Amino acid sequence: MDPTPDVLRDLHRRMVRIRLFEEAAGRLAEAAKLPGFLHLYVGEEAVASGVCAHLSDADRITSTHRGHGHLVAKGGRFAPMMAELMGKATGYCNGKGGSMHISSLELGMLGANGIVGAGSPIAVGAAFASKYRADGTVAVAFFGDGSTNIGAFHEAANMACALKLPAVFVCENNEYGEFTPRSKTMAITDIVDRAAGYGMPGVIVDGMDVVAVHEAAGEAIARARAGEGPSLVEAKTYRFFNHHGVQNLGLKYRSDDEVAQWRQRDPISLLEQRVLADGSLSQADLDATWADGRAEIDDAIAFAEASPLPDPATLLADVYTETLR
Amino acid sequence: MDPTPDVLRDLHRRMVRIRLFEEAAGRLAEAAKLPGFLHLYVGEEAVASGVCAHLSDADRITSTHRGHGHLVAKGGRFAPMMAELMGKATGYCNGKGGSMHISSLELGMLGANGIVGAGSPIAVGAAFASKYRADGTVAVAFFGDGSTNIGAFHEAANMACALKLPAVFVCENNEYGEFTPRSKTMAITDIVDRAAGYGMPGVIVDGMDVVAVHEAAGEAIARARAGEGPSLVEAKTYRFFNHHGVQNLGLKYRSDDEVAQWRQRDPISLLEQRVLADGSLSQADLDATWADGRAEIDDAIAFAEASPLPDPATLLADVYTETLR
Amino acid sequence: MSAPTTDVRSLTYVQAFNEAVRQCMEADDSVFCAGEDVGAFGGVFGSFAGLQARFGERRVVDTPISEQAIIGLGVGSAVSGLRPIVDIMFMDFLLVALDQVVNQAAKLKYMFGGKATLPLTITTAGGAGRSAAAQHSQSLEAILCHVPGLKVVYPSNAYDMKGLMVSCIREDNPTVMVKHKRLLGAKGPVPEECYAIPLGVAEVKRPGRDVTVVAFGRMVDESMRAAKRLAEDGIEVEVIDPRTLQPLDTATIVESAKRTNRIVVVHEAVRFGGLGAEIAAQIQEEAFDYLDAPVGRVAAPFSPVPFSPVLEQAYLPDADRIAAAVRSTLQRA
Amino acid sequence: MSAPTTDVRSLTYVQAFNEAVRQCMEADDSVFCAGEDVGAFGGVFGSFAGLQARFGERRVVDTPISEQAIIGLGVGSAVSGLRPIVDIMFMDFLLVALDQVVNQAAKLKYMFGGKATLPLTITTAGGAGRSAAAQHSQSLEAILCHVPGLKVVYPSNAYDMKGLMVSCIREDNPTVMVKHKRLLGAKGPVPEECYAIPLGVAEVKRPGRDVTVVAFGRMVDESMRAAKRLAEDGIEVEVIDPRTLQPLDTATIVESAKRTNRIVVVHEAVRFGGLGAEIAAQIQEEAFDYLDAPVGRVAAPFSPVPFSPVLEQAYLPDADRIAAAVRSTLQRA
Ligand SMILES: Cc1ncc(C[n+]2csc(CCOP(=O)(O)OP(=O)(O)O)c2C)c(N)n1
Ligand SMILES: Cc1ncc(C[n+]2csc(CCOP(=O)(O)OP(=O)(O)O)c2C)c(N)n1
Ligand SMILES: [Mg+2]
Ligand SMILES: [Mg+2]
Repeated sequence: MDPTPDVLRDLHRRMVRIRLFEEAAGRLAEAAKLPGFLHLYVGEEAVASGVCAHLSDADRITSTHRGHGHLVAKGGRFAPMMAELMGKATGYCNGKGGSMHISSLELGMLGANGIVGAGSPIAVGAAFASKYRADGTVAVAFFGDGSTNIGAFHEAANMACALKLPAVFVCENNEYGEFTPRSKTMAITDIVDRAAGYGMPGVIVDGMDVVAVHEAAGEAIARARAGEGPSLVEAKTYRFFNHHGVQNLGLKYRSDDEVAQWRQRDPISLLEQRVLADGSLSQADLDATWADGRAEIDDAIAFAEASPLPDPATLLADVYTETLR
Repeated sequence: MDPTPDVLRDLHRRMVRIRLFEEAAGRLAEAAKLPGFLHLYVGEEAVASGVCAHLSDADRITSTHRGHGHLVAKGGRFAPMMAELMGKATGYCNGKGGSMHISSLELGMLGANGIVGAGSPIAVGAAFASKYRADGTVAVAFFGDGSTNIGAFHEAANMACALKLPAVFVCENNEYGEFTPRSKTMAITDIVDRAAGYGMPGVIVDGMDVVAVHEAAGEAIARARAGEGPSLVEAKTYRFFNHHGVQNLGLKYRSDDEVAQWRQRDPISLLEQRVLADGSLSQADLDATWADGRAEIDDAIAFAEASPLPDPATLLADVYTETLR
Repeated sequence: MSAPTTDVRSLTYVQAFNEAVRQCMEADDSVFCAGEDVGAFGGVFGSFAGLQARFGERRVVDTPISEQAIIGLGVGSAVSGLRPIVDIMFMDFLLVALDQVVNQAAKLKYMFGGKATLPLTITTAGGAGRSAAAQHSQSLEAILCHVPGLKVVYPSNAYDMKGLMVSCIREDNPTVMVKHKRLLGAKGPVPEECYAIPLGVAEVKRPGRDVTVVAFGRMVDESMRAAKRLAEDGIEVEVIDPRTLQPLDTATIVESAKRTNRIVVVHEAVRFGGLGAEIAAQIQEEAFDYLDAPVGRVAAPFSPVPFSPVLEQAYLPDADRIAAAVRSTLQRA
Repeated sequence: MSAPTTDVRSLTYVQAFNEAVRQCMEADDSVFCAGEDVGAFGGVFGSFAGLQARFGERRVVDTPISEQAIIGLGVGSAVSGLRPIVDIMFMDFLLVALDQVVNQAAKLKYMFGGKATLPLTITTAGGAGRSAAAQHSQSLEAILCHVPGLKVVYPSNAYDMKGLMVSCIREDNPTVMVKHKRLLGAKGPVPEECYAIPLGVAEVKRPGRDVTVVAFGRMVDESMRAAKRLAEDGIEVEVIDPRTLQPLDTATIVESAKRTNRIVVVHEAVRFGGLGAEIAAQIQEEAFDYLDAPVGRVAAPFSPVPFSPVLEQAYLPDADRIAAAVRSTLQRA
């Protein structure tokens, strides 16, 4: 059955916020205002949004090097996110983590991760804590197609199944690992073919259709909450920009035609067409969401730019916790 | 179609030699004549024998901590093997490797391995060399059921398929990893369920029936030699002794009944009954093989016991190769 | 804090480990154990014997052979508020999972700007001397001590084992507790109550005026043996066991070096890049004017651990080599 | 052997790497490259640019994101007679595959009783200074140098890069070639012919009588800058670049220390347990009576690499800190 207008508005809002944050980050990077690497989530908004719409702050997720979208979808506020990307003291990580390690424990976002595949074993630990406490929470691991070729993913998927943990494995299959197409790095087309090897159900979903993602993720998360164990959800999606940075056309490893075709299926436009067609949301609803997001972005950039840099005296703080007991 | 008497004799001979070597090693270990760990292959002889009967010295295999059987099946001579287990200078590794690292490059046996799962990536490298040289050789990775839960196995299987290498993955599924049953460490029953996730064919075979193993391995190896890529062969088998050492009954992690039932299906007895029944080999043939093996073992033990210990002055030899070019 | 002289019951090193875990699990439900064969079987060294029977499968968990996921299980559950004890059977196997230890566990708090605590204890077993060959005998503590964010503990006796393990479990940072395989059965007096030995505090095992020997793990016994022999020749050796390797109690070591003016560092790991290098570097930095001889090092030569017992014996430092190093240090004018 | 003063065309550090690989591949069909994005894309740093076009997919292989299998590919093919060059994009990622490097590649020959050769070159990129944060900026060379069976090379300029890379590829032992990420574009004179710089030979970058500074990788530039400034105050610094870290050319360093009597070791890795500790330990062992001051160390403090540029700058050693360390060493009576 179709999601209610409120759910559709929420899904739309999550996607729009991701899009606006990422495009703003891209502009700032081009203006050389962001140090370090920048891996943008533009094009994949439906995945994080459709999944995280089912999660509360008490549910935990692990992320990847492409982590802004996951944090935004989990409720991340633009101001401390933008401040973190600028390396400011007011960032989510006080400027110590940056884009590749952005995180928010209060929101249950256990960190973007610079090591491909490394988030999934951590999600297993979070899922173990959920089961241990029997508090009904779940853990979701987001990861890319390329990361399913690394050992850590395999060990995590198998252990989650062996221990029957409330975990959901969400693969963002955008067909590339950095600058190399999937076909060169695996002999299968669908990541979901790996699920049976762990003894969990797997489902393929159109990663550009947020409603479809929302439905598939809902079943997997409900299954986890019900104590029936892990599932694998493979979302077929595409990143509109380069692996890192903001170039999107003229890339030597993929054709502009391919990019154009995928852009035809922009997840936000697809949802907007749908809700306007069936009248579940009005143009005014959509405009309001964009307007809210733009206002939040402007404030966030102003906040971040006005924020202080970390005090070099804090360099050695936070390496260890002072143990009191 | 059934194997010829010559093939049956060869398979029988390989299994008998493994059995005799392992039982002798077990006796020596009980007599405290073997230092270090001892992981016996008794009960699993049909697997290494059925596979290696298809291989020449130019074909390469990687092994596990339970490696004696693989080396014997690949043509290993008892004398330098026994000397290695005793840590003598005349051993295959001059006493530096021992049971857990026993190897013979000339025979294409790239070493037993003390790290679970670590052999498979090395087999991928050997298979790569075969393809690179287009010399028609193949590489076979032997590994246990438990090792399929570790990342290195996953990466190796996927890479071999992605690069379409002449590799064969042979899983010795004896239902336990050390002292823990498979059911506690994975949510699947058949390792072969993992093959599809890499895009290779997988087949289950009765690991106590050497003729069945020989046939299945033959197809997988022929496929590899033909350039059609890797396969997974899962052999259902059982170790008659404890994980290490020689105790076989009264083990707290598996019942004596279970052991007794598997012993009913002793791979050597099964083959002997079959060949005598269909008359392809005579009792005299079988006796001769046992007699030859016993004689070889007695000589090997005498040789090993009479062999010198390594000279402590050689401690630092063999760390590096002197590079001449 | 050091071993009681009054007679209490004596336990083995591994029993002391086991008792520390049991008492901490009784005191705090957030403490659990996971690892290969730790459940029904109680661990390959008996470290976890009886714990699953006592606490059930919920709190004593058998895992697949998946060291990366085992450490990840610890990282993810610790950052979610539990106090995991995750076991990596042999120290050599840490190399399979070092990303999770070094890039994840050790750095997580810092990368998060301090907004996390990671009360994770990783237990493992190191050391040679059992003909276990190159992949089951390594001493890799120097690698761990080079990693900001980790603490590293290496007890030399049953009493310290219990007290240090209790501290590891209560510690709010990722800690690696290394057992020495050849000390598992070593007995010593261990009080029944749950006591803690603070991390980062060395113990002077034996006072002496002539030369200082720093040793940890099994090398403490070898050093004490050497000291006893040397005492017969009137050479008074002060033996210091740092007990915790990271953070290292440099103050105690430097203070001793300033008194004895001669110092030898001993470890089982290979000499090049071993912990002895760091200790020597720090001593010459902080006690330069007090040293009458270079800081000596007794360690394994630069090779993998050989299988054959004769070779392994030639490989491993022992009381003889320690005594010889002490004598040559004293011969220095 | 050191950079030619006569003018030859100049190449960048990464072009020099690329040329070494190309020339060795032209000379020997058993040489091949494999790694993530090394094929069609030419490597994320351009290290392998043009090689697949030149040599085809057979010899320049794109791999899955599978560092353990990438090293295994190298080990298995090397022991089977090929000369693999396998690339691990960032040094930090070696931690994912350290078992294959340390337990397999480094020990295989020894475990086989010497009956194998392993002509394997592992290439990677280390170092901080690009705001790449805690998991893409580490200097882990000390870990590799502690492993018997490995050789470790860390060039500081384009000329050395080519000559050392040629030696790595011709070397019959597993070698790790570390590129510094901030030197990739550094230009220098590089002869066209295929020349080799022997492993294990340090270079005196600058002679000096007052104090010796030992530095490698990018720290060589910083040390030269510091030396230049100090020279203005009449302080003559001798700068030594070991170039190969394992085996380390201790003789050259000790000889210099005996002349200058004062020495400072510099590296980007954290101080505790870094290579500076081993160098300091060896110098005080072998030049004890010649030292007028403790061996000084300039290194990163004990924390993960921070993201924010202001923090990273505070973290990294530079010419100022090196100069300050030299001055305080000289102040020592
Ligand atoms: C262990 C490891 N190997 C390699 C890298 C370099 N790297 C960063 S992102 C990436 C591609 C990941 O592909 P995928 O998992 O499909 O995620 P995507 O970037 O497509 O979202 C690679 C190879 C890394 N960060 N960690
Ligand atoms: C990386 C690693 N983890 C754990 C071990 C300890 N260990 C040795 S054998 C073994 C069980 C292996 O089980 P399986 O792969 O099924 O082989 P089997 O012993 O049953 O033949 C384990 C856990 C190891 N050697 N290496
Ligand atoms: Mg991808
Ligand atoms: Mg098994």
